[in-house]
Amino acid sequence: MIHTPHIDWFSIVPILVLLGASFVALLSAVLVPAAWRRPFAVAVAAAGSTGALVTAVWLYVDSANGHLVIADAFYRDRWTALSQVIILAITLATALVGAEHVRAHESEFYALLLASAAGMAFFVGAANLMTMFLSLEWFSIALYVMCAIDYDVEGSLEAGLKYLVIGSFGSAALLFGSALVYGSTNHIGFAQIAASASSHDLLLVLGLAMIIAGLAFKSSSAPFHMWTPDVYQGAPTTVTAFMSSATKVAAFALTFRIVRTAFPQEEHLWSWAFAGIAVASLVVGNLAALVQKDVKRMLAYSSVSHAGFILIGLSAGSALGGRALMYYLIPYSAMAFGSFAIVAVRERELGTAVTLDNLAGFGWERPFLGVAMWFFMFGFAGLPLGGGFVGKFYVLSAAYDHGWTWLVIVGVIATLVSLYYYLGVVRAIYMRPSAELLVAGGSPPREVLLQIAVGAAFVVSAGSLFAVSPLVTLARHAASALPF
Amino acid sequence: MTTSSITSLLIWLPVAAAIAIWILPLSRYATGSLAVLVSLVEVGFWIEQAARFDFGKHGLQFSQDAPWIKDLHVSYHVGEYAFSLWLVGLTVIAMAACTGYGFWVGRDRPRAYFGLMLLLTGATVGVFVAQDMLLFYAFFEAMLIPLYILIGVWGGAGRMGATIKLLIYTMAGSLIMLAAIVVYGLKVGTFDLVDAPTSTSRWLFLGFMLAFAIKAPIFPFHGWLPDAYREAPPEVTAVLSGVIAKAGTYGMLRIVLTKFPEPSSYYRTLVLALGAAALVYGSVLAFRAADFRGVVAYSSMAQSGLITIGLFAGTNLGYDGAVLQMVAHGLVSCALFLVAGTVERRTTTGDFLRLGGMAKGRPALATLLMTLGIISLAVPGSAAFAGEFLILAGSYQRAWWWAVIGASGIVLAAMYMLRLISAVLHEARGPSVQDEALDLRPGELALVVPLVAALLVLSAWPAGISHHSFAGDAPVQAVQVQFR
Amino acid sequence: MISGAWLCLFAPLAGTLLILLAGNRIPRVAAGWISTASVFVAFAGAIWSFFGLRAQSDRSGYLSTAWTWLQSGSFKVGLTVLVDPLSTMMMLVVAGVGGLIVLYSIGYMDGDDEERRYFAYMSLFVFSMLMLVEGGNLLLLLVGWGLVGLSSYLLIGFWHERPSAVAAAKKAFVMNAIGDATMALSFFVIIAHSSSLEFGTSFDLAGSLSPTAINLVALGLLGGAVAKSAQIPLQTWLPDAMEGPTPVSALIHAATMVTAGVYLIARTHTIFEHARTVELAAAGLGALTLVVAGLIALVQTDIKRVIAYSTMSQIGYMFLGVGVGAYANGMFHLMTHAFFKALLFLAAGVLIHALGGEQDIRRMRGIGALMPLTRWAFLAGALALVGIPPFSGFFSKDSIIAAALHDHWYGALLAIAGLVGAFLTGLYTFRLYFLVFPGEPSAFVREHLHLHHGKEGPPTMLLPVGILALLAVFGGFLQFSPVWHPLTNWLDPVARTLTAAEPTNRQEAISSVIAVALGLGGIGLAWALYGRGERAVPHVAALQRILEHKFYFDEAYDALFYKPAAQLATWLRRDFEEPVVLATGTDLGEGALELGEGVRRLQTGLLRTYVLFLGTGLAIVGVIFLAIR
Amino acid sequence: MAGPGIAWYLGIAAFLFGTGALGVLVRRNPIIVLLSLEIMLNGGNLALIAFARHAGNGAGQIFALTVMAVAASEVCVGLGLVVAIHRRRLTLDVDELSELRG
Repeated sequence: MIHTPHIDWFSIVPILVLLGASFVALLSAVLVPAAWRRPFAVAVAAAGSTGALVTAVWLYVDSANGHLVIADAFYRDRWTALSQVIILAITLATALVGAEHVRAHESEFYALLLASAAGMAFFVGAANLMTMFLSLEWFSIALYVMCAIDYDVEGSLEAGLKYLVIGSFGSAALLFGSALVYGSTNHIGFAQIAASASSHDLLLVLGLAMIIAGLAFKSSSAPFHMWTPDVYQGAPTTVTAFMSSATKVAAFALTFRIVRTAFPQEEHLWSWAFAGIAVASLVVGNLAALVQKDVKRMLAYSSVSHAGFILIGLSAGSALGGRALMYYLIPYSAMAFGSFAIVAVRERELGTAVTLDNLAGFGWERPFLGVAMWFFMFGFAGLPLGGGFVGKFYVLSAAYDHGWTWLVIVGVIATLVSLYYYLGVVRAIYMRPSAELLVAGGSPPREVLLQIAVGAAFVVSAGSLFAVSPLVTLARHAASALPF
Repeated sequence: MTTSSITSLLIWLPVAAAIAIWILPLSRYATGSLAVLVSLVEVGFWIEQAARFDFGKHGLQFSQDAPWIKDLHVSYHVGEYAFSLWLVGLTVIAMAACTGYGFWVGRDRPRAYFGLMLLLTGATVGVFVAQDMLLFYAFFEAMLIPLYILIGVWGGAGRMGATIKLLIYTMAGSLIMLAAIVVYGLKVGTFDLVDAPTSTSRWLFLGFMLAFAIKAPIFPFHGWLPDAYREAPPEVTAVLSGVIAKAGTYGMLRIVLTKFPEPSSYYRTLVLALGAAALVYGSVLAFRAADFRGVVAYSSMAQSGLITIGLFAGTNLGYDGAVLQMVAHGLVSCALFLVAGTVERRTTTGDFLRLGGMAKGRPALATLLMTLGIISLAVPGSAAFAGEFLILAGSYQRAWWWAVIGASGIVLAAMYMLRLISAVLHEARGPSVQDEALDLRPGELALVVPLVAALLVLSAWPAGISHHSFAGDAPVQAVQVQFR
Repeated sequence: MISGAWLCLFAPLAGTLLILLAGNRIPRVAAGWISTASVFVAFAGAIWSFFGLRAQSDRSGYLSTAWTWLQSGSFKVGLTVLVDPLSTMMMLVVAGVGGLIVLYSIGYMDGDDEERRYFAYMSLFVFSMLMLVEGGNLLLLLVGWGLVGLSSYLLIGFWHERPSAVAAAKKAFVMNAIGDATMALSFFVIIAHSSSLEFGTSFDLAGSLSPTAINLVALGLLGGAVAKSAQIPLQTWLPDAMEGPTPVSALIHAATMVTAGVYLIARTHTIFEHARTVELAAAGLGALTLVVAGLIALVQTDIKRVIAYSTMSQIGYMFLGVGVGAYANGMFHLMTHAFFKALLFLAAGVLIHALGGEQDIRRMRGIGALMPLTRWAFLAGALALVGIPPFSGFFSKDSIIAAALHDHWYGALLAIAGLVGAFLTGLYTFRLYFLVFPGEPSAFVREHLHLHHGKEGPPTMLLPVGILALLAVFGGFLQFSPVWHPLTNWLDPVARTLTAAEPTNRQEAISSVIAVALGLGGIGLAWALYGRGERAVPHVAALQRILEHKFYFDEAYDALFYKPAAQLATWLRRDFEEPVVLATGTDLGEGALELGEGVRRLQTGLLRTYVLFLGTGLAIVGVIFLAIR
Repeated sequence: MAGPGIAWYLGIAAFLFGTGALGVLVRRNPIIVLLSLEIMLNGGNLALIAFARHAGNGAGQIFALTVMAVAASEVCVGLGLVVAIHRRRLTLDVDELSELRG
């Protein structure tokens, strides 16, 4: 007889909920009359992500001592749970923003959104190379389609295809790397790999290199970032908001897990690799962002540079690094999402791409969103106006703790450079005489849901400055699930 | 309310008021009067505090300590020493006057404006009372945020460039300081300024010193100064030179000299030389500056140099004089810039070629400007004179040539200040001076006269500060034991 | 006694504040009376403390501290007044003469539209001057020192629409600031050794200091004295200071402030005696100044400038006196000089007032006939100035020359200078007198003279002139060394004359005779040259140009200090501040932007480039791993 | 019976992967690009299966199966996009897709 593995259904409830919701949303395309479709889809998405969120929180509370479930394919621990919480919160926010900003194929959009969220939720818990690859493709494919969902907009299509081709290239690298690692260790489970790895094995080392490249691609770190600006700019802004925040969380959470769990003996390799990639990302991201006029593109490059910052913490590889990483992701994803959402608003007002020039006067026309944007930008720049400041402080501390003062200096200089373009945005929204506005949608729409989402992001990024200790405690518990 | 919570109140009351102003839909008038009221309440609280302050007692007073980032031993630790008390006093008084000025001239977009002014008040007070390095840094940076927008939105024609310069320059310094803080804090295991032991690292010394040298500014780190002082709205310039600049010299006293005794003595000659350079160079340029603000701007640079000399002389007289001079010059330059503002409002220019002859028929303006001018050129008997005398007497005990250079600075001060006075008040009427340009109005008098009165009181009793700045009035010893 | 001193000090300040706060609420003339009253109250206070002190058996001095003004650690300076013979004497002179001159101003300034400001300044000056002379420690002395400089600045520049007045005011202030600075420096030396600026401790310290240190201290003080008293080399501000209203010239630039240097040396003579070289240098400077100033006075055509130069020259005498150690004589001459010089200025003021502001002596000829009172007053002053017995100048000046005579060859040299000075004094003073007063009134005078209701001036002006004339005539009898010398005895406790400066009776007699003879000679020559008024200035081409350029001091300073400084400033601004300091940041920023452009160009938008980068990155990571595994 | 050693399989797998990569780099027709991507993935698959055989556990084979499924869905999406592009444009050339750059 075939004995099936015991399955801890509860550990994957969030994922199941999301998939269910996704299914319902998809069905609504055919079962719900067009008039009702959007509200319905939005409701389903919101409900689904909320439900998943709640269960994820529950899982966090309930998984104090992490362990493997489902034939050792999936980790049920707080690292997984916390990452899921962040991702699902972003999903919920995306659903709210989408309610106003997704004008066509709502059902499909939400189905894909939930599906990719589910993929990410699974990805962060993946326990072996196969589930990792599977879930990676799972959310990636969904994202490819989401990028291209406005297929009557040329940029959207181009973004979709670019993302797909390069993404698949990255996944192929990841796959081949996994194969090599498997060949070198005869195992695909992270834990066993660590157990039976010999860090002098050619295959293993090459495999590690390719895996790192594949993951670095997902987290859009230089020099694997090239797709980022184009895709972020081309994709519908709602999608960009989702990608820029959620994808990063997933990618970094998994990256840290795999290097800690599967390749602890190779730390001397990957910590250097991450440090190098970090420096590359900081340099490329910041310098390129300096000269951008298109705000979405600028933010894309800024996300590259932030990948660099997170990698600084990651390269430390210590428990402090883990905390730093997790803590950093919370305000960062909030600010990234929020800023893109605000860009979406402006885009809709103007009916054209948002540039530094046509942002002029925005801050005075839309006080709340203006203040929020101001806030996010200064937060990005690491001014003590939000968690971004403490996050930077944390990763730098981790780097120093690891004995890499030079990395601290690099990070500091990078921050200084980044200041210029972040301030540029603030200058644009407040200090430029507001130009002739050709508002597309007449008077600016109220967009209550979006404002709620932005408000939430605002609260998170601001709160994370004051409530550092609680958040860090969460992060510590999460990181304690990993072997150090 | 316990006495020790006054300190926190001084920080957070204006912040809260700022948020209230941003949220509540108040009228222009209500907003302004609320802001002014709050800043007056601040003064009241400070007086309360000064009354309760025990100048004989060693160690921190009115202190509050709460964990902020537990696992890195960062805490919200605020409190006051005698000299911080004086600087807080300077802050609240100057900010009250400047907020009042903003109200008087009726800045447009009042809610944004007054909110930011209050935010600035809170942040600046925070700098002077923070007893934790990271907290200090946070406030140190937080000052820039409102400044950036205040100058950028309400400033003059060249404000864009000025603001960017100001921020990049000062951030360059303070980010290096952040790196230093991270390294120092993690090395000694705490970020608490009171507990942290001294360090002998010259790199760390330089890291901190650079930040303060730029903020003060002393030669040759003043690249941001002329533009910022010229483009900012007068009341903001007043705050900049009167209060913000003092944060730099305060930092030297509180952190650099206290925590880095060996490096301080190693680099003493260098710093003294830079201070002297700032004094002479600033004075010489002030003598050639073509406009009102230019003169006062360079003269405040010269004063910062003088204060630096007093601090790094490392003698009792030097320290006492430096603290006295910080307050005296803070008040005088604040008042001078406000007067500059009133002059510019009447003549639309600060250019000496277009000014002149304003004394005729404007007794109040003439008397006030004359009084301020002669105080700031340190005519014997004035508070500024007392400060400079102590500083130079102290620096003489270090080495005679510092005193000689300083004395020459006094002569130069006489030259540029008299030039300023006569260029504005005396000789033939300038082309931009209309006959109908009024004398100072009651509102303006109500703002400037209190500052002048404070200066006169201080001139009558400089010992009030010079003798009450360090426990037992033994500064050298106090610095040695790190004020504990 | 002490309360008298406090009253004396603060009455004028009260007057200032009163006028300042009252503002337009009181009529102009009221301001004048408030000021006058305040100064006379001060005078009363001075008298009070004088008699108070006189009643004491021990007159070495009484201190009284109101509160600690400045303190840092053990260094402590109180707001202290000192009542001792020296300070009381100065208080009497300052407040007395000051009171008369302020009273005079009521008439003189009548109708000026900023009278209130003027009188506020006057009271402020008297306060500052009293602070200077009463200050119970060196720092307070410096405070008063600076404040008189300030009020002199304010009053010289009182007519601030006149560029020349403003320039003169600035010049005066800056030159005095130099003096203040050197004084401050010398104080730093004292503080460094005794961490105190009390007179007592400082003077005790003087003995124990190293020669270098004590000489530096003395030099610093001398610098202050020279600047304040317009002695060479810091004399150039005084003539320009005549831009101020005439009463100001009388009070500040003749009677009181400019003589503060003499007071300073007398006050700190202990220090100077330990640095005897410096003290004698002071005497030398005095001698030099008195001759040079006397020469320059010969060619001046502005009535006030002539008197101004004579002031410089007379202060030269005082420096000579206190320099050689005859403090009492120096102070005595200070007092008499205050009388007759104030008189001369006020009399000149009457003329100027009557002629509607005209100051050129070449146009005033023959005014004496129309203004007899003024003429006699001026003549009295002139004779006192030249030192013709029995006028006051005779008693004080000749005793100084005699005192100098005692001290070997150097003293002899000084004495000769003094005698030459006596001759010059006679010459220039009576050149002035003969040019202005005798003879037929000139056309200009007839045309411009407007008398005050048929009188030469309002009573407020004539009364002080009268009183001062009496003082100038009889003030000298206060002391006739060696016959009787109450002043010397009075000052004895605080400023005992050095034995080196106590002339024998023979010396006294000889010097007096010669001096008077020379003085008369000067007068005679003046009569010969100018008596008939053909010409106003001597025709000695070469010498004349030098004199008219005041020995090129101004030009020299301009070329040596001002021009280079201005040049440096411009150069720094153009070649350092702008290109280096201000530009660096911007340049770095632009550099970063260019780099950014470079990176941007890498982002071709071509899919295949991206893949290429991805591949390359992958390759690099792999290779490195293989390398360092 | 002794077949070729694991090295051979790995070599071929690497060769496939390289070929695919090269194809993505040099070819401009999106369809061929997708094809090359498939070749890369199959290189990975071959390696997996070879190692599975070598190691004697089934993990690699299962992995390969999932990869095939994933690859299939991926290429579907890809082709869908290509079609969409074709609808809007005539030329099928990835180098034409360079609106977004800089």
